[in-house]
Amino acid sequence: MAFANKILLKISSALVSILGSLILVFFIIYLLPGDPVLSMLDPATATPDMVESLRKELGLNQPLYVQFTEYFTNVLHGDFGQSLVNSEPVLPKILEHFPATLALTVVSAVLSVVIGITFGVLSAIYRNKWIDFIARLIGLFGISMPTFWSGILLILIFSIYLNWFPAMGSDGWETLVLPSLSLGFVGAGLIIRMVRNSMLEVINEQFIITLRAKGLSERVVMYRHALRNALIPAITIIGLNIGELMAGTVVIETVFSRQGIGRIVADAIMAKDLPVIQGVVFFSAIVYVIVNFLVDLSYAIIDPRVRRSH
Amino acid sequence: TSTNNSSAETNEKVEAQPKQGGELTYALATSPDSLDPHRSGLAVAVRAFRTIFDSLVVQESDNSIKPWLATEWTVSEDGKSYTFKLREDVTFHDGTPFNAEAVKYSFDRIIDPKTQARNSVALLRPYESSEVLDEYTIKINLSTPSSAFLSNLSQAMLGIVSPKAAEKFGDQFGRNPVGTGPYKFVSWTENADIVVEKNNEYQWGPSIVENKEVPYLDKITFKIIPEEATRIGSVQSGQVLAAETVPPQNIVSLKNDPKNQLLQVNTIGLPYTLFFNQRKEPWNDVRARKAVQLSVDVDAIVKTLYLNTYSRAWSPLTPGILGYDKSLEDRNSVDLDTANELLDELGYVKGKDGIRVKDGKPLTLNYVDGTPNREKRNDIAVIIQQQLKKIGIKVEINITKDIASVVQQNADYDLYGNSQVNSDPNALRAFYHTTTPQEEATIKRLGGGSNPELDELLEEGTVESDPAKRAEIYKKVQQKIIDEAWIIPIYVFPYTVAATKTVDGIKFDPLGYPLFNDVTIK
Amino acid sequence: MEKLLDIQQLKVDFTKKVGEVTAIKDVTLHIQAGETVCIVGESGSGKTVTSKAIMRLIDYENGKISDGSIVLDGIDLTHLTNKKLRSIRGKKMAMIFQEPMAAFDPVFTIGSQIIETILEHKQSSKSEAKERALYLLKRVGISAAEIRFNQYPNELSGGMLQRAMIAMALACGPDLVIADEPTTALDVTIQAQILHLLQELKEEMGMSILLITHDMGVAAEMADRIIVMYAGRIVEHANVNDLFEMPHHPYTYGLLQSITTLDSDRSKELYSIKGSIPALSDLPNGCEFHPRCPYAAERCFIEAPPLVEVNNRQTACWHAEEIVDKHIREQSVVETKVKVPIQKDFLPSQSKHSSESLLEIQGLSKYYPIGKNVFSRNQSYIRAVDNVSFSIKKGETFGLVGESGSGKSTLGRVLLQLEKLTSGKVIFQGQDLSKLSSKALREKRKDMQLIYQDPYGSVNPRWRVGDIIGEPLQVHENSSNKEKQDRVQELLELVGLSKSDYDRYPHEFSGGQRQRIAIARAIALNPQFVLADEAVSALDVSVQAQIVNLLQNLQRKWELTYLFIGHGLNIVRHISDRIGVMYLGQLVEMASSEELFLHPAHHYTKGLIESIPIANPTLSRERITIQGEIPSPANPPTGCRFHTRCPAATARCREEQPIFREIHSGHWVACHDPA
Amino acid sequence: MKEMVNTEKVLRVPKWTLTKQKQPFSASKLFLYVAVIIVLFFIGCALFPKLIAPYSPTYMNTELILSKPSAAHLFGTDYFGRDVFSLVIYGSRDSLIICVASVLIGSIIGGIIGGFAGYMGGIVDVIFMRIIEILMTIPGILLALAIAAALGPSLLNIVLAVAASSIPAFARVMRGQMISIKKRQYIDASRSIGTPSWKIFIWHILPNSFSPLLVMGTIGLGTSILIGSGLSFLGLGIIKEIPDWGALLSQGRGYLTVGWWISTFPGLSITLFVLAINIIGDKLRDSFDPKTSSTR
Ligand SMILES: Nc1ncnc2c1ncn2[C@@H]1O[C@H](COP(=O)(O)OP(=O)(O)OP(=O)(O)O)[C@@H](O)[C@H]1O
Ligand SMILES: Nc1ncnc2c1ncn2[C@@H]1O[C@H](COP(=O)(O)OP(=O)(O)OP(=O)(O)O)[C@@H](O)[C@H]1O
Ligand SMILES: [Mg+2]
Ligand SMILES: [Mg+2]
Ligand code: NI
Repeated sequence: MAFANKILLKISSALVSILGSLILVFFIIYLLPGDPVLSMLDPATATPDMVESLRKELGLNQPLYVQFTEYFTNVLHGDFGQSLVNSEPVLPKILEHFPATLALTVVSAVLSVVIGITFGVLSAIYRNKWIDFIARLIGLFGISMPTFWSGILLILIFSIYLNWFPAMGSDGWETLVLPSLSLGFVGAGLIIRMVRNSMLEVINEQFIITLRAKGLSERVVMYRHALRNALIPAITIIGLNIGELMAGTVVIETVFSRQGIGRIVADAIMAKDLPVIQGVVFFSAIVYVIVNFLVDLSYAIIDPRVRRSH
Repeated sequence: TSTNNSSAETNEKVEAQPKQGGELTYALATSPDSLDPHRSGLAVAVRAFRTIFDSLVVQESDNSIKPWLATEWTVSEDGKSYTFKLREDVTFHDGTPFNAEAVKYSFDRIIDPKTQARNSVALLRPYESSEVLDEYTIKINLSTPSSAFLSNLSQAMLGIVSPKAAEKFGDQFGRNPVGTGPYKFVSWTENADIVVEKNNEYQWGPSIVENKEVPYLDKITFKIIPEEATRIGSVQSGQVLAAETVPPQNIVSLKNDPKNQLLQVNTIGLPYTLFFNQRKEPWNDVRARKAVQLSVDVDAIVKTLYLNTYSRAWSPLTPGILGYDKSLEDRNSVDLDTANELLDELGYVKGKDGIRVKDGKPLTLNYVDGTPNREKRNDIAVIIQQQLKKIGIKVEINITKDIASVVQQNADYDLYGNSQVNSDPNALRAFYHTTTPQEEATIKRLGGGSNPELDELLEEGTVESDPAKRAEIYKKVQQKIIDEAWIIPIYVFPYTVAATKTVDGIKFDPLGYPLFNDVTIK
Repeated sequence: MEKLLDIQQLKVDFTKKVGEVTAIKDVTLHIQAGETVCIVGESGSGKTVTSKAIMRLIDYENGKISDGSIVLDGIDLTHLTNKKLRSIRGKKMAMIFQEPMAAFDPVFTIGSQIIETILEHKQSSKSEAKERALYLLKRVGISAAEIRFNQYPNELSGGMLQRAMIAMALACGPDLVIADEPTTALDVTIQAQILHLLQELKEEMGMSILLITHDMGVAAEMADRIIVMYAGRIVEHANVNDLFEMPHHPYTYGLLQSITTLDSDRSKELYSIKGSIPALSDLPNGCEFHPRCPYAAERCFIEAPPLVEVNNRQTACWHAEEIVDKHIREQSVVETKVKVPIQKDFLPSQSKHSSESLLEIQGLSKYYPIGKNVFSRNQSYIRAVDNVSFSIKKGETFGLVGESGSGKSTLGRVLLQLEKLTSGKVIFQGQDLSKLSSKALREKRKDMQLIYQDPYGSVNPRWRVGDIIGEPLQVHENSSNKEKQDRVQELLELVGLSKSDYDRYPHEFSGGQRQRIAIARAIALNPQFVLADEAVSALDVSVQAQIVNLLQNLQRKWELTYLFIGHGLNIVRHISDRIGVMYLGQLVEMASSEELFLHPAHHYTKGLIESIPIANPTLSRERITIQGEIPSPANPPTGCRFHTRCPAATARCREEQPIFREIHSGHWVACHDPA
Repeated sequence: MKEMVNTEKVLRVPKWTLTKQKQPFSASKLFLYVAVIIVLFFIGCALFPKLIAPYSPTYMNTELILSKPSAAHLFGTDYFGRDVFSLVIYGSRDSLIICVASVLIGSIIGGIIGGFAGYMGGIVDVIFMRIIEILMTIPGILLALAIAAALGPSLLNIVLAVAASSIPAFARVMRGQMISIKKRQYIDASRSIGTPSWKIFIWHILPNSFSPLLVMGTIGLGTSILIGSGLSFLGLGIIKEIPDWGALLSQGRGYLTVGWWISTFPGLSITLFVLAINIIGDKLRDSFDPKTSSTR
């Protein structure tokens, strides 16, 4: 019963968040300088009449609030409008490009989680040993190297010199390797830090002593018990991180010439293509909400205190 | 003679039996905006849709016009109407027959404001109407004579589109282009690739290619790879067979690469030129412009940024175009003393920080450029900033994506650069002819200067039909523009392609667009 | 007899950033099969380190055994490989820890954690292991073991968890159980139950117990032999009766003296060993105890005494024999000497108090809403404090006792208006506090102050001592810096710290010293009323005594009124004039100290008192302790709330709530059949 | 046995001296010193670049473009012929301004929002956290991108964009900390003294809720440089006479094969700086934490 309540509450708060983010973006974009109409016309031939009529056609001459309500009624009817730049319908466009972004995000998330947790744990267990040093260095490089830079380095090494993986493209798992490495690296950096810290904290807890006193091997103590406890705080970071990964695709997709909504939204922002921006924000908000939900779920799986409490 | 120095080795290699089949992957530097030839405004789009669309005529590298979809043509006495006889064996990819109707449809479509055509309208001007004389004869009426008209017709942006498809797809024709070209459109995945496959019916190739029939390649995939390093890396790693727009630093190294080849051809039209905004003080004074012109060391720019792989531009026109004035070359050299004198004359006095001041206002130059750093144009700004510092001008660089409003709408710049690929010197008219107040109100042209003599020359150039006389007129135009220091020409853009050595037969048309009719893959 | 555990000359070093630190040294002890040995000593004396060294758990804390040997059942543990060691840990020797809640992995069920141990050491199937685990849970007295088996640690109470911990320790039938303060974190009632359980199990399973405690009462009840540790060394080692009868080391003597007993004379100051245990990093030369020792002589400053046999026991003191002689000679003298009241006005007499009440509480309740959800309108509450009324007279100390969760702290917080009350009135100096404006209330706060239990949490760690104590001055008086500093330094000396502590930070102080800082802050504004919520519970006995003495001194000096909330009934009895007993948010009994302890009327009070371990091994008695645990205040039992645990409960108790009535003058109780 | 006694005696003496002396030289200390020196060096660069840089950062030696690192040009020259070492030195100013200012703004605003929400609790908390949640649904760099695009490229706007994108994270951390600090006993103690709420806030709550914010801030310094460089990668950066590290890195990325040094050295500077800041941040957190800093 309480569970159903919780879900309802979650869903309604998620809706509020999504709505809020749409409104926020709407106003930010409204502040963007430039006139999309002008960039749609050829300077050499456009007449003031043409500009006006096009503006009217796109509904851009109406007051802000009218545009706003219109947009939202349309969204409620599942109509996300058309791109101002090339009049393509937004929804199919996003749906077409989303899978590639999703694949990249998921793979890099998995990568960053695997790298992050492995090194985080090793680094905590072998605190102040060389492996700790290396793990922390990896972590620091992860959070201090721009993705486009590490991406190009990866291309140089793995595509041009070694020719192991393709430098670009978005079809086939091979094309995912390098971009997700360079994207996952960033997340890994944060996760290593987080896991290391919480692992160190957990290792100092009393129950670890109990486990040792029971005669359990260090392996069991660390991986079965300490890690699971350490993951509880780390999960939040991992969840937040996935949101950032989505954003990271903006850069990475350009570097690796991948399809995806990251590139679409970057172009759309520059072109002030409001319907497209809104569509993408709507999508990423949904992803955020879903990821958050998954994070909550994994909390419940890992931490029984959450599961049982009301 | 042509200055197109398209790589000799590719042209020389004549194989007895061209290899059939294969797929060419060709990396483009940016994403085309549309594959609708009439609505696109980008050169990169032309590279893709040139394969899909044919034109009525073709221009040879010596600027002579040869038949293509039109077999022959006549020009009326007054130069205001052209009558074309069309090929009768041509069909569009969708099976629609190619005929006079189709040509009329295409041209009328361009001038229809609803189409929101871009560059094509300017090219088609002064087109007024077409008359279908019979199935394969069409008469085109112009409002004023235009000597550039035929040359313009050779451009892909005036390619003939399938009326049926254009009607059917409407707005979305740009994503579903149908033409008569050697390749048929297959798919376009945004930000990823554009695929075209060979047109098995094709047998109407233009004179500038060897293989007039069905192309050898099965398929061309245009991959869109904006990031320079990735693009070149993809060729080096063999992931694509060819990539366009090789950055200068890679040109040098690729030239010595045993596995890859470098093809290079200079584009023609208007070189990359910096325009003074003559609407603004003090750039409305020739002395101020001259001072800048004398201080910008273009040689240094070409040498450092382009490692001399780009050639320096001297005139508002590129070499190779009709009427190019070679005498302008080496005319202006850097002369800081004169420049300083000119500015002194204007009353600008150097202040403590080395910046000139007049009436308490520092002499600043608002240098606007678009983003991203295409062809290192932002870097030019950085160099010019340093060069002008020497004569006491403070350059403020403003890089903006929003050229439409900053430049075209508000003309809020002192210096802005632009270039245009074009086949005829008449292109100058759109840039240097005085604008009407109405035009000025909507979208402002670059420069904004006005000179009655120049106007007159430009008008003459449009209608003059004798090429030799035209050339003379345009020489005067060029000299005038340079003497008045309206612009600073910087470089002629060489279209460069890096390709693996397995690729053979990439040709370029006089404008510098690649042609794939002869391409084979070993 | 056979020695199960034999430790010789054990020395343990820890590698720290600053270098090596020796935590214990020269520790020699043995345990025979079936024996219970207790280690006692103040906090930091090395008890836990000793126990962890036996389990070789110090390996994980940068510790190492740098000297000596530990032999368990013929196996030398000192140099055992980790693998072999693991097969002994949990199987031959097991451990029980202080904080049961922290000792279980929170994300695994109780059952799975017990099974894990069994499977690690025994070749048994999962179902066999489960069977054994269930049997053990039942054996340690956990009701509904099948349900508990699948519950997580946070779903069990502390007492329950400690039972489960014991079950886990016994899972593989160890020969030796090391229990490190197994009951310190628990209520007296639960403590009694757990100790009883341990005794029972020991006899049943024939194991030996090494019990670590700082409560001499517990040691007296449980131990066969007692080892007294100080600053990492054993200072005395004797049979339990011998030790209590005649301590040979001045430290042991001090510890025994510090115990507050149920019959201690309330009029005299509590005995305390002066000073506090030194930090390992700057141990004094010679005998480590000499700075606190009343017998210290020249020799003690230079040379550390070895642990030697004296009178059938081991003692490490140069003066052991001397002291014993002296004691025997002076025993009577000492007794009489302390019995004499030190100061005349020290006698806390009813008459001294004005009958005017300073604080009056009428029908005070505090409910915490819980389980509210969107779809149901009925709200349930935790009734943390439920209709409590009493008054405190000026100059009086009112004690409040009761098991954990009975609502003592909540009452205190509501009383000070730190939380909004649900209903009722708090009248302080004739004014209803809840009606005051926030500004007036802030003014009023000058007169009522607070001392908390946790000396580490109650001072801002980033502030200097001077600023901490000066905070109330800064808030209420705009005195100059100089004045403030003078006043604070005065206060520092008053609470037994030195002026030079002004610029130090709290973390540089020991727990007892921090509590002094908190007290100094509380009295800085000359308040009338001080609420001391478990103010001494976290401290060592001797430090406890010091603080209690300080509080009493201050009361005498400044006519303070205290509400003293306490855990240790002995201490509360000693300090309080009147005592209230709380159970599940309600006041169940209230009487003067003597009366309450001599004639407890409520069965709950009685049970509480009987649960107190007595520091006298000769007085072993059959305990009639309270069974079970305190129910949840969210849905308290009907009728008399105590009926579920009351030995004398009748049908009436189940239905009818008893009225809080006066049975003698000043003795109030809420029970249908007072004892 | 005798020997042992001796060693013990020998050992005891230095132990005394050890505790009296400064702490011995350890690896972590060494790192800290190095980190402090690095940070100080960069701050020095930002303040007095002239003293350190051998050349003018704007001087373009057209004769010497893309030359390898050498004695004359420690980090080589870029494609303008500028000295990369001097560029890095001079570039430190804007880089530091971008990261420090954006982290400051982001943490102050985020801290205030989170702190207020956590301190007030109840409906205020719900509302503020909802707003933060909304901000969080829009990924940071998108927000930065939109703001940078909306406001146009300038140092201030980049700072604002990066700051805005970091607000939610700071707010969350601050709120969490605030809620936990609120429950500490010394807060109650102070309240029972009669200290007004705002004073409690400033005296006790703020200083004690700082350390996680500090840790976040150290991470944020790195992230903000990265977001800034991401913006210049996407073409929303600023073209200045003296580019910041992110811009340098972004400009040089096309030259990796022919002039790796152009982007590598600015990249290393970012990494080094972030590394150093993180080491200091960790240390600071430790010293803020009374548990770990305690000497007893
Ligand atoms: N892992 C460790 N590293 C360094 N020093 C330690 C370590 N564990 C304990 N000590 C030190 O050893 C001394 C003895 O500590 P121990 O925990 O044994 O005391 P205790 O007698 O159990 O006290 P308490 O009653 O507080 O539990 C203390 O001064 C403590 O600081
Ligand atoms: N803020 C709160 N919200 C909900 N329930 C609370 C709150 N504070 C206390 N309680 C509940 O009120 C009851 C009484 O708690 P209180 O802390 O007053 O007990 P106590 O007698 O002081 O116990 P202890 O001896 O452990 O300090 C407990 O069941 C507790 O869980
Ligand atoms: Mg202990
Ligand atoms: Mg309490
Ligand atoms: Ni439920």
